[in-house]
Amino acid sequence: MDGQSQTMDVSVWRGGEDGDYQTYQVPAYESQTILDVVSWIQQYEDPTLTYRFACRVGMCGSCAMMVNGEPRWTCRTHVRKVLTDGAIKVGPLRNLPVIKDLAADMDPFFDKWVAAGGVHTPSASRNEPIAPVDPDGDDRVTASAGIECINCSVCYAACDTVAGNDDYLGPAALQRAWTLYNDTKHDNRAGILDAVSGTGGCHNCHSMGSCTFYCPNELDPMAAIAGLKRETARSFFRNRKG
Amino acid sequence: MMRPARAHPLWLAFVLHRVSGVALALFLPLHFYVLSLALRAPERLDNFLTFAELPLVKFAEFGLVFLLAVHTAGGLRLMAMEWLPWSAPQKSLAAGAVGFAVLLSGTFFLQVI
Amino acid sequence: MTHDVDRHDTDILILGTGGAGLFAALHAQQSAPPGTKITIAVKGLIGKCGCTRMVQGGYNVALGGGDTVERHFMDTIQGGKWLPDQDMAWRLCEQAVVRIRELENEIGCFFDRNPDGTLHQKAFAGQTADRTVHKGDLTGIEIINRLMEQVLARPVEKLQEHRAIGLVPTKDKTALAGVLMIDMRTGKFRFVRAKTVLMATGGGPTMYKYHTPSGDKAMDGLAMALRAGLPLRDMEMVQFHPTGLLAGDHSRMTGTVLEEGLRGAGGHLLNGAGQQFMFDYDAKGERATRDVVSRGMYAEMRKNNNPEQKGLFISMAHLGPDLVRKKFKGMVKRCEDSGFDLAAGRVEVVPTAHYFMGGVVVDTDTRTALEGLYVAGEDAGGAHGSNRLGGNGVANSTVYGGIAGDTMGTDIRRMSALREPDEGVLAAEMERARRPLRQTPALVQPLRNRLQEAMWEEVGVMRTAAGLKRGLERIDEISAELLQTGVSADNLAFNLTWHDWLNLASLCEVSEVIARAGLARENSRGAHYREDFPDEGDLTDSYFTIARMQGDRLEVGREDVRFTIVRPGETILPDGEPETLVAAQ
Amino acid sequence: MLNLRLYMAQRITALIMAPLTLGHIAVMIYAVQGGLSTGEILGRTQGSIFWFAFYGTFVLAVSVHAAIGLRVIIHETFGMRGAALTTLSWSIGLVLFAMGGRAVMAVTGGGV
Ligand SMILES: Cc1cc2nc3c(=O)[nH]c(=O)nc-3n(C[C@H](O)[C@H](O)[C@H](O)COP(=O)(O)OP(=O)(O)OC[C@H]3O[C@@H](n4cnc5c(N)ncnc54)[C@H](O)[C@@H]3O)c2cc1C
Ligand code: HEM
Ligand code: SF4
Ligand code: F3S
Ligand code: FES
Repeated sequence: MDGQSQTMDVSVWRGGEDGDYQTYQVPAYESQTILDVVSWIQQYEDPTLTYRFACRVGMCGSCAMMVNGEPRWTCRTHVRKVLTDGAIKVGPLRNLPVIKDLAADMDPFFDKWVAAGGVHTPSASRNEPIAPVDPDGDDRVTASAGIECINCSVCYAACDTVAGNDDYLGPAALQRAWTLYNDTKHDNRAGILDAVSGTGGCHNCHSMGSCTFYCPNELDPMAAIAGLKRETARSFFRNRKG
Repeated sequence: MMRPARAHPLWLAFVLHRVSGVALALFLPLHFYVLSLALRAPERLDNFLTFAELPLVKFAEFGLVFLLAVHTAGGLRLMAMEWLPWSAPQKSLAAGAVGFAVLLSGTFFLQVI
Repeated sequence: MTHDVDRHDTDILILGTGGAGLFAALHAQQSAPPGTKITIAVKGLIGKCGCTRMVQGGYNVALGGGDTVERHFMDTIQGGKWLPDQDMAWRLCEQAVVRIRELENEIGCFFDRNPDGTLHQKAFAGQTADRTVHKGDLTGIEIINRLMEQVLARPVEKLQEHRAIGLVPTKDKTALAGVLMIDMRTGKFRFVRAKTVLMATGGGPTMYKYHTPSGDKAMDGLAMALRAGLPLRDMEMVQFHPTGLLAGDHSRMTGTVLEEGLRGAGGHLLNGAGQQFMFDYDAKGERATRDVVSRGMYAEMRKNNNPEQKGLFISMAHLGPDLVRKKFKGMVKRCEDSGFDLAAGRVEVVPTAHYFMGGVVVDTDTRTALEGLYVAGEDAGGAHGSNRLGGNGVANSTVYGGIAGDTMGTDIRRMSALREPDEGVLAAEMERARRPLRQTPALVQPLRNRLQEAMWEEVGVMRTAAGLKRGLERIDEISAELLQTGVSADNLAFNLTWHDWLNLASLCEVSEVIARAGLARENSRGAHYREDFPDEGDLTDSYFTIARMQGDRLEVGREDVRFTIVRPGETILPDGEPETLVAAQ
Repeated sequence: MLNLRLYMAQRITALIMAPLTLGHIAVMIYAVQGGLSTGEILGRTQGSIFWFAFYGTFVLAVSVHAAIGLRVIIHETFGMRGAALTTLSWSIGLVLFAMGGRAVMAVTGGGV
């Protein structure tokens, strides 16, 4: 394909919550991601366009946007994968407030991350040796399953429960809680079950699985949340008994 | 704002579960009402039951049994996934649940006609 | 003229949320007196921007099994070709041991384990022991995510998407009063006074055509330090990573790293004709250190006269595509997402600017010449000399970030009041940032492309006096054009193009220093290679370069390296220690 | 809008209902297949403690289960929360229970 001469129609969200789509003609190239497309618009066509990125290789999780209505990490989404009839539609990430154009406010996402108990509580200090951990032990394997989350919020944008329920902590935060729950180094494992059992907790998840379906890192928050439900249910019965 | 296109199997299973749940919740009071007629006006119940012989109504009943079956099976799937310590391939289970519901309601349907 | 500026006060201000900034925030919280207000300001989102997050290979720390702090230290000194500040290098190696325990025990990081449960450690090129602790090849994400959570959960004031643009001293210029920033989301100026300020904005040499650091990196910190009159050392030392992805000029993926392990595992570098060439340059072939491979590649690229093809190729297929797919899952997927087949095909690569060894002159407690200003991480010079060992970068930022937090927490006890800024400097810094808003708007990106070309061609992997001078002229031209290039002032809220302009301004300032320092070093050490002075020079007479502004003029001088711990030709390892503990591959 | 207690209530009632609904469907299939008339059906159920317990349990469970289920849906779709939502959920549960209770009495009560 002789890239240069071809263009595509890219509609991009402009403005805040009550903005609108604006369409640009962007030249097509052989290796080109959605982030490249958006960058081209800002660098060569419309200098006022706002978006966010940092690492540009799928590590930082700050470039997620809605592409043709689906949440994606744009730096790792090749145009070829999403181009439909020579057009692409790019909007700000769903379920988060829009700051401007394609940049969403991620604060609610991180507030919930912390609220879900997603912070390690030490059981040892820097003055103690590093304890051995069996890499194949059940706890470690379960905990490791979700450790590579880059907090990109793609799952958060994909989840309809988040859309309907402001309090819901969301898949990424709950997955982090599940990781910590299985981390034997974590000192407050019971506290995690409390943190995920409130009005916005894991029990609101309907297992619709969009989180797992869209996670660009192939993680499985749905299974992690199921794990939390299981453990909270177990502790529910245990507490009943006495 | 935009709604994401997310018609993947588990999401459809969720929609089915929700729709069936709501439909059941709407239908059940009706069902209860009809049954309580048995006490106060049995002849009206009989009328109703004759009415229930109409093909359209039969089809509706098939739908209701389907809903109940699909909702029950889906619910059991969810609880199995939440509480049992294995995480089976969820998609097959979801499909299985629907399949089971179709089978069950199909049996029922064949019986009725 | 007083601009519209929001004024804000705090006690401890930290710029940047890489390994250095986040560790500083945690340690400051632990060591400062109760009630101390701590503020962290960052150009992007907390923990998401910066290079620490992009660390792949891992974290160097001597944890026994034959390895010792002494050995780590000797590797660092030898890797840095005897230029490192030895006290800084020593403290780095020694404190890394504490910091890794802190990361594992207090911060909650997951690091890969051996089957017996101990930490798994591997060796990067240039190391004499298996020393690098890692989490797969995503070590930085693990470290930063865990640190970020700790900071998010603490009562630290967070100024996200706040870009520092100027260090504002007191009227008598003896101390720092505060930092001028732009609140990027609104486009408004904000001046933050603080008793102590840590600059941890990370280096990040993105003035080169091919570069690995994240998009927020533009050498702002060093540009600010330069304007504030601080001395900068080793500014000619830019590390290139051999295998940057080449995906075309229009793609942000271009320059991003394909991991070192590919070469280590036996990957081949091929020229346009499909032949291996690295053995023409070094007996270790593809497995030689970064600087050597980068130079070999650069030389090979110069030989090539096919205008269609710019880079070289990395080929893994001979190892068996399935094996490659399994062993380098993340890399294969990343290449695939970008449209390349790493497992079975060839991927075009090029040396890419990776790390900046130079930086502000600091003492081992991160203090600078300016009272109230501390510098840690990649912004600080000294620990690595002419070359940074793979794995020493994140160790450096986390170790010295923590030290900076402790030092500020202590120093603040004897600082009773906030200092009054020199309003003239404050106004001048605002004027500087406002300048493009008064010019006729024009594209900024083409200028940046031109700077990147100039640096790559004239001030890059291989240098000559003539080239460096040409480079300086080109930088000058571009800087002058930048001053005439405008940005529309219609809406300054989250105006990326304005920030592109400011980025380019910082990059131009620092580029000039790199070129001048490159001219000042008339020998070849580590990352700095002069074709007209290919020898490393006498090690015992080693000097490092010092650059600083004297009025409006940039001056670059030389200073002798002080061998405070070990002299060239000697070692601090006990007699009879083997040269290397790494099994030959 | 689900905390642990509501969640447990919904799941436990679901577990209780599962065998009951399956049983009910089986009975219906049997009834239809056997061509039982309304009278015949009522003849077997009325006065039976077993059927009273069977359908009574179902009604109790379904009132709780459906009320909680609808509560979630109402919150997620209409954003209702707080006391209004709680009142509505309780009303739904109580209406279901009342209607269901009447039906159970009709079907399994002492007979006409
Ligand atoms: C791709 C890649 C891979 C690497 N791999 C390794 C490795 O395997 N091992 C290793 O040891 N090292 C590695 N390094 C080097 C290592 O990442 C860095 O040396 C180290 O992390 C720097 O830490 P830092 O805290 O100084 O800076 P950074 O982590 O870069 O953080 C700088 C922070 O300052 C902020 N900032 C910048 N400018 C401003 C401003 N004007 N105002 C406010 N905030 C600002 C940034 O947004 C960022 O938050 C790698 C680097 C890269 C780019
Ligand atoms: C008989 C066995 C039943 C089982 C095993 C069952 C199971 C479940 C489960 C597990 C849920 C939670 C779904 C979620 O959180 O997403 C649920 C939701 C629901 N159920 Fe049932 N249920 C049964 C019967 C019924 C009946 C008879 C009704 C109707 C009156 C009903 C109405 C609902 C409603 C309205 C919801 C909410 C759906 C939603 O949140 O999307 N259920 N059911
Ligand atoms: S779970 Fe996946 S989609 Fe969700 S934040 Fe983490 S990496 Fe992103
Ligand atoms: S998409 Fe949402 S509902 Fe649960 S399974 Fe995932 S969090
Ligand atoms: S820019 Fe970092 S994940 Fe896309």
